Amino acid sequence: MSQTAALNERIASPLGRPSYLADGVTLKSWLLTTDHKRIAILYMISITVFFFLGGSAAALIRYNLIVPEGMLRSAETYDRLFTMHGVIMVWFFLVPAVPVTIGNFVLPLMIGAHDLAFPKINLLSWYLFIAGGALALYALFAGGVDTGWTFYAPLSTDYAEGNVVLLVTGIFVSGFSSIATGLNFIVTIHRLRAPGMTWYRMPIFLWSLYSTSVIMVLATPVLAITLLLLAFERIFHVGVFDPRIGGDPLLFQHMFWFYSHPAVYIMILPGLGVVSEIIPAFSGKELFGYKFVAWCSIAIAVIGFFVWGHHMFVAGQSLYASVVFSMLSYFVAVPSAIKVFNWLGTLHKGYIRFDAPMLYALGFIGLFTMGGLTGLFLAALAADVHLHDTYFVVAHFHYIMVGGMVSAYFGALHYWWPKISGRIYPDMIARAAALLMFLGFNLTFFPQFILGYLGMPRRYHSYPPEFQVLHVLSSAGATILAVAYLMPLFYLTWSLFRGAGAPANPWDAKGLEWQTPSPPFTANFAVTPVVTEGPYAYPTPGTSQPHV
Amino acid sequence: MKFSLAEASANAAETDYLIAGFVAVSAAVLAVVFGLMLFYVVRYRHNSPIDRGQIAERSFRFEVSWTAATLLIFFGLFIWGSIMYVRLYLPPSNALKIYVVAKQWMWKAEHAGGQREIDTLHVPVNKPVELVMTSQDVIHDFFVPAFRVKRDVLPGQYETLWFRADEVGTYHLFCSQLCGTGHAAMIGSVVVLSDPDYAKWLAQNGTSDTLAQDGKQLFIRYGCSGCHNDHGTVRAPSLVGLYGSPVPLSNGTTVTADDRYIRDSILQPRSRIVASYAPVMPSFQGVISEGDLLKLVAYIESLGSENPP
Amino acid sequence: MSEEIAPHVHFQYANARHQAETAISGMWLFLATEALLFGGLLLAWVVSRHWQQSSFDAGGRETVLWIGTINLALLITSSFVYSTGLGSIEGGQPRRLIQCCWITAGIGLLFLLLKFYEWHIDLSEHLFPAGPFKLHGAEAGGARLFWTFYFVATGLHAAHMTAGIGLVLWVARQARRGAYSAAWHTPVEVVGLYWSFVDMVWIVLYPMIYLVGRGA
Amino acid sequence: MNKLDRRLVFGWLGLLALAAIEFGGSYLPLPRSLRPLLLLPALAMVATVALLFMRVATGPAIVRSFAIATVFWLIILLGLGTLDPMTRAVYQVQSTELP
Repeated sequence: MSQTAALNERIASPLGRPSYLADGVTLKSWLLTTDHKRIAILYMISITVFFFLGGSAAALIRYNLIVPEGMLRSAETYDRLFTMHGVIMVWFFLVPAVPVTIGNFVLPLMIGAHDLAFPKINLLSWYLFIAGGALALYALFAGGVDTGWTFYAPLSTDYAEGNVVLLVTGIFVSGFSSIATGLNFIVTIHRLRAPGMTWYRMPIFLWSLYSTSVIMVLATPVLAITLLLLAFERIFHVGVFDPRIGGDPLLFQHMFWFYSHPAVYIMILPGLGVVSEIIPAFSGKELFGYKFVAWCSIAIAVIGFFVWGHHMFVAGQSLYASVVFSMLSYFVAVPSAIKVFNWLGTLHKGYIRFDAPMLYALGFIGLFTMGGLTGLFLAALAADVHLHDTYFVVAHFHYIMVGGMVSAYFGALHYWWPKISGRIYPDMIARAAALLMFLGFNLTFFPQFILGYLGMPRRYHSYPPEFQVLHVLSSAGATILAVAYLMPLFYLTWSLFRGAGAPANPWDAKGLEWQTPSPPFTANFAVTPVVTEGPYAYPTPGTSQPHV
Repeated sequence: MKFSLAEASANAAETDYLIAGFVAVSAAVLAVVFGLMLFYVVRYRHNSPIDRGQIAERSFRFEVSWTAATLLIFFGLFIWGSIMYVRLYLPPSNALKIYVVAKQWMWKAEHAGGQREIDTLHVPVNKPVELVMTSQDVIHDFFVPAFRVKRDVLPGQYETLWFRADEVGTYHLFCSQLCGTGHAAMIGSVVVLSDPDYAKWLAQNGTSDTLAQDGKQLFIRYGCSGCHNDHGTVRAPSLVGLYGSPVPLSNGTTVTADDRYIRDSILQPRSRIVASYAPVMPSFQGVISEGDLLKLVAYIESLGSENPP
Repeated sequence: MSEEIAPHVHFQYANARHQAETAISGMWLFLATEALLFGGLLLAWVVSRHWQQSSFDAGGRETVLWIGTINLALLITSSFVYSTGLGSIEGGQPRRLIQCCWITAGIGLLFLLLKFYEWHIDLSEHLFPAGPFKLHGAEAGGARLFWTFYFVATGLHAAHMTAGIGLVLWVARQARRGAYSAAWHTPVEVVGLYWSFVDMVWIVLYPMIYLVGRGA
Repeated sequence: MNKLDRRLVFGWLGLLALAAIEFGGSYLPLPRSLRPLLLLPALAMVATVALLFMRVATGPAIVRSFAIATVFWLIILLGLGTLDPMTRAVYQVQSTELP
């Protein structure tokens, strides 16, 4: 920022304004707030609750799989556990995670706005999320559902007991929450950018939030109508998916995956954006190939809608459609490869520091690449015939979702924690937690690749004895992973009360959000800032040593 | 504890080579990514004094060529995978047909000779076997890891899966599409027998009469013979030599009478009426069970067909 | 940034036109989600009809054509009337806008009444897909598929219709309170977009439900 | 009756005319597989409503991009969505009565 220091001062000067945290302490001021920062905090708390609920279900699953006949005696309980793990993690943690917590908080700050375009709709989004979550939790705990998070017909419509309709309604309601958030972000990024902030001067995180929102807005309605048809068929025992009257069960899979594959891009794109923020900040160097990375986010969002058929290669889909979807699935991998290349380009000749966010980002690059490459295994038709619905698939999407998305979420949490809470977290413990997570993760999920190749099917409560060693390894890894996830909960909460006060720009990073005090005051900026240069205006190496 | 999976079918080896190809290419890409990352992280850590110098501008072309190269390699693997898939998708015409009915949490197999077995499947070695599968309730999936084949079994329609087992032995059979509580219990074994053993097994387990003979009794019991008989073809078309032959329909199109068409016409006759016949045949949906249906279809096939099995 | 902020302009918009366009683009994006919601239903219609063409159309022939056709004409007219209302407020005549709003809401209500009457006819003829069904034999399966699609589609459309009438009446009430003027009438335009969208949905649903099934 | 009202009235009459064409078209003896062509007049009516009543052409550029994106995504949903059923050769067993 080449503005004069005075202007900087005027932009960020709190002028005695209280920080958004201190601006009203009554419960009403929190529950009826339209301040995007407070809504981000509300979301962060609810996301954390759902994360640990889903995580405990995962722990029970891994506990059950220690012995071939299953530690939990009833397969029914196991089915309900992995359905609960799937539903909570997909719709109540991964889809909302970064966009609603970090995105809500940071987007207006990054574009120099006071708030999102429709603040009331933003609050409505949180209430829809809580309503949907409550409904889903009640359905899952008051009997649960044993169809898996995919709800395939005719199992979900005619043969499964358990409160499918209640759970489906919960997801239906939470779908509107993500539509509201997506709509808010798209209109805000289009309409409320600070003067001078052209599209190419926006940080990459906003590009990825924009493309995530495009998917949220355009894919979620199809999920809504699919769940509506499913509920109709389950209530009236007759519907378009019912093979007995000539309906097509594959129609359900088509409509479900039309949402669910773009949904996995909803989950990963914000992570790609976060890493594109953290890597330049801790390499002290401009992001390599900004335009490439920016347009790759949009490309992932658009091409992500063409490829859903690769979930149905062995499901009875026609030969012609399978080949077409398989080919398209290879094109969707190109933008992700370009992003990884550009991150490496950013590290090249940088001034790399190893703070906790950077460790999470470096872990993300490795694990996301492994997840992406194993996805190409599954996109090949003949390999998918063998590997489909085995633990290979489980390992693939956990590498991307847990290895990629969750470490990006934790990286973002640590990167913007000083800005959000105004406190500094204990650095060494945070780095230890990051490393522990990397190790625990690999021990948990790498054995599952081998299990999958050996033919161990998904969603099995009990399994042939020859798979036991790999399952025990995986369960051991899961315990380490659980510890690595609990550590941040403790030291971040500890930092809220005892952490040192955070300066406005603890990481010497570029970007408008680091212009405001930590934590920022409610209106974000005293005077709307004018943007005169790109988002990563670090001094190019060789010209001048960036101040340390 | 074993790390290798038996390669017990013709396409198993090639599937393993394809997967090995992917592992090799992915390992190379990962080596580059992890290698570069570790190298940069150590060499350019923030307090290392080495000179950073100007960033080389050629990397734009390097990036495009690197991405195009990896895409081409993966595209090669995609084409190889697709060719294999087409071969896996279409069963050879001379395959031995075995009917499989999946039911919530068990597999029922019925051989042409009338042998019936639950949760096991005996097949001859070195001969293509085609499984004609349907489900009575939810979607199941017939998965034999050792053969590297799997196919979802859909209710209300036939799905075919074929393989050529080339190693004698017993292999796991899994259901790999979630089908409810007993999903994990719906496993069995595929037993590959040498030709003499297979013949002996067929003899031992053969019931008194073959599938077709069972079908003949059902053909009479359900009253089909009343209309479809050899001498009069006034009320209903003759079924002799029907199987595999083209059938002209009332709406002008012609279809080949394969087992799907026969099963269809029994369950829902009015949807495809043979040319110049009145739609008088009643529907037998809900009257004839899947098992009996297979026997009737086998009987009609046995009434002399274009290409005898 | 002009300190004098026009009325109703939220503290963060540069001027009224900026906020108006933001609200309109926000509604258009919401209509995109609604379009894909009904788009999913369209896919269900195409695929179900593909598998069961003859029996699907057999179900289609049981629909009450005259009510559907009148409803189509009604909705087109209501969309036209509301647009003239919007035109009149732009010309600064709130009184004429209020009249147009009442006419639009009236037509909408008439549409709903006709629709409920049609449902009554259908239910009395056992055309609801579950339970005892009017058609038997070969056509029953596909007909049940058609009527599942019919009740989900018309139910969803009627729900949107009710919401639309509510919004139009709210606009009428606000206009009577003098909230709108030639300078500022964004909510009128936003509700107009929503109303015309609901009309569009019926325009597409009409041939799918009433016309494609009938014929040779 | 200013210029705007006159355009609206023509639009309205046009829509009713298209509806009449569609209604008449349904009596043509089209073969069953071609009957969905009756949706063409409906698409024309949708375009008219969008252009005239919703003023998609005269609004800000962002509105046009959202409208075009909607049409593009509907084409993806319906196009790729019907790719499999249209090319799937297997016979769908039409069972009729619910057991």
